[in-house]
Amino acid sequence: METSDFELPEAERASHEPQLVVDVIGFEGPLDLLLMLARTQKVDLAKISILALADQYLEFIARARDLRIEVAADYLVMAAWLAYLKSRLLLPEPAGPEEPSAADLAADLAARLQHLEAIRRAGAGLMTRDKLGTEFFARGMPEETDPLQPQQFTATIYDLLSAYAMQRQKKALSHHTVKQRVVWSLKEAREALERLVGVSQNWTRLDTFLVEYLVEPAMRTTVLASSFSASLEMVKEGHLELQQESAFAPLWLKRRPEPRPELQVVETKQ
Amino acid sequence: MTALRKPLSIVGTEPDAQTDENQRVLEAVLFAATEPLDEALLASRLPEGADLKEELKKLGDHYAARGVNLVRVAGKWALRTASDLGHRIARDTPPPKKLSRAAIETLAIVAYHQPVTRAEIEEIRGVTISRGTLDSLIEMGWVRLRGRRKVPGRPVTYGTTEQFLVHFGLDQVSDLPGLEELKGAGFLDDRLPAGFSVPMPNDVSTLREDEDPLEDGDPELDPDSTK
Amino acid sequence: MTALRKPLSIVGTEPDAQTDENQRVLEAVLFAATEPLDEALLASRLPEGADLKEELKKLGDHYAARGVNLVRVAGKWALRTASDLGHRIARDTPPPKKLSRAAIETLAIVAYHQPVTRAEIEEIRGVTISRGTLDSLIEMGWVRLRGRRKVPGRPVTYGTTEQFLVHFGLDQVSDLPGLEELKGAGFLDDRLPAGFSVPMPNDVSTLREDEDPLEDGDPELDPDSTK
Repeated sequence: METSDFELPEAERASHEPQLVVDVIGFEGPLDLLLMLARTQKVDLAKISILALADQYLEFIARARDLRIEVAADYLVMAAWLAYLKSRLLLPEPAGPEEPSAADLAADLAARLQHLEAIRRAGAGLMTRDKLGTEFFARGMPEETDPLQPQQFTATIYDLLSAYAMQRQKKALSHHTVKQRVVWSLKEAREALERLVGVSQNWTRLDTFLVEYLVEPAMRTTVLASSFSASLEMVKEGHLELQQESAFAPLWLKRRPEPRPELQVVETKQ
Repeated sequence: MTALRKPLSIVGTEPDAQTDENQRVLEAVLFAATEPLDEALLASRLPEGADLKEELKKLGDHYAARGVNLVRVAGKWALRTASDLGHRIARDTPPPKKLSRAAIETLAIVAYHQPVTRAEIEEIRGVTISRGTLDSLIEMGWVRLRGRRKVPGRPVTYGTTEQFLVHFGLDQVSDLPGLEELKGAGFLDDRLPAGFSVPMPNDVSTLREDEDPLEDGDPELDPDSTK
Repeated sequence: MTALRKPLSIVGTEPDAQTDENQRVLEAVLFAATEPLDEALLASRLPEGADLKEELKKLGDHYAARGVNLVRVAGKWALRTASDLGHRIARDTPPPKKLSRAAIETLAIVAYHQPVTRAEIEEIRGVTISRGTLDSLIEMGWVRLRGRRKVPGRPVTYGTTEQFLVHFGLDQVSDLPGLEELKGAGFLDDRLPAGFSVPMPNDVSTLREDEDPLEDGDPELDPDSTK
């Protein structure tokens, strides 16, 4: 895929659907941006330098911020993650308990980029196939094989009622617009992280990075405080584990593992 | 796509190949056409100077003994299955198709809100409905045109048919569940604002006092009655 | 109707004529249908003992070089115009809308990774997908809801439809372009929970062992199943 694909005007790329994520930079998310940056390294994606990539990305985001372009939160979460990863790659500090190596994290990210690239190629390949109604055509004038019985349609009373209820309900509830949040909660940031770089079941301490990238400098103290209480909340709900080696030492966080799917299966069979 | 298609080596200038290409184009155009095609259109698909009559005759000859024939209808041309084979394909009634979501949603609104105009349906759905959606519901025999609303623009009012009741196993349209029943069955949830109501459906044929009868031949010629 | 149809003299018992008759019937049945037909149906149109495979091969050969071809899609058989003639056929219908990039990628992920959940699609793309993207693919008839994954939250699983295969002229999902590349790079089986690894996309209707059926009418009422 050519770089020019990434420079399609907004109107063209969004022709078919309302874009949910307002994305001022014009990329389809942080991975898309990373992929484009990776291409500028002009090497096989498998041999990409994640450290150089992190630098390029952070520079890009810093420039966008200097230009006072509003950067969607997903991009900032990725920036925080890359800043964290970069620090790990540069300073092999003694890892926290059970922490995956920085090289593993970098390799995971490279694999995700390759996957996205492969899917894009596959999608492009699909679209270049001969398609019904464009390159080839079906019988245009179906012959009525039994003139008394044209195409029959079915629908159940259930379809009818659920279609009706759904529409009325959608309309009735659509007036309740949710006010846009100014600051992401730590929890939201973590959910975005999971989507962006996969679920880490291991101890990490990237909250300082998240705070740095997600909020304006002036708000850092208050956000740090509230995200700290948010993490306490998550600990209480059993989603998170917290660890601190000594007073004022960095906080380590770990997502509580979800019940394994295999166990779930066993349960449902009983 | 290519399972049985052999690679073609088309030599554009060689006379025979040219003829074959013309046959191929004619055949493809006629196959894909939704209506019989006139000769002007067919000629426009062939290279300049091609002898359409001759090509049609050749195509006709090719198909004459086959299961599909080239036929002339109303001065135009079409490919049709050979009429002696009618009984061999007649069992081929297509399996019943599921209604599209747009159709089922429109039908549901007509059922509950009848007599209802297109503009009212669109207001409830929050999207414009293509003319085809209502048309196909009418064609299926589930929706009918009732009359015209006595308001500016005189939009057509729609309602359901007896066939609709038969298909959905309803004795009468007022058997459709109301607000409480819909809630009880889990179709609607409890977050609904106060004042939310579900109309009592009514499909009696007598026009309501805000409806006028349709004029003769009115129904179909009416693309913008609701605009 | 019969302008160019020559009278046929069918001699039912003579072997050659019998064969031709089978060809004629197959041709007529396939021709009359807009949808691909399965072999069971085709066989039911031929006399007992007829060799359907052989007849299809013969019909395919007959059509291979013509403007209409016999093709195999979604495991069924259909007549389609030759794809090199697409530009010559230009129907009146407006050209199909171009899919957005989000829609193409989502479709590709569903096709290659099916059965797949929304969260998995988002993970691969690295962005949340708007509900509209999947909805419109479903409305186009290319993507369907399969069931629910047996994991916490019981997210809906998505897969492709027969219509998807038909549209892209694929006989089966394992014919998807570039499949080998994805498989070779190990991208096709790493998102599945341990113990459920299936290295190929799979659109068979039977649910996998890590899938539950959808409840009745489940599909639409489910805005946040994957959260």
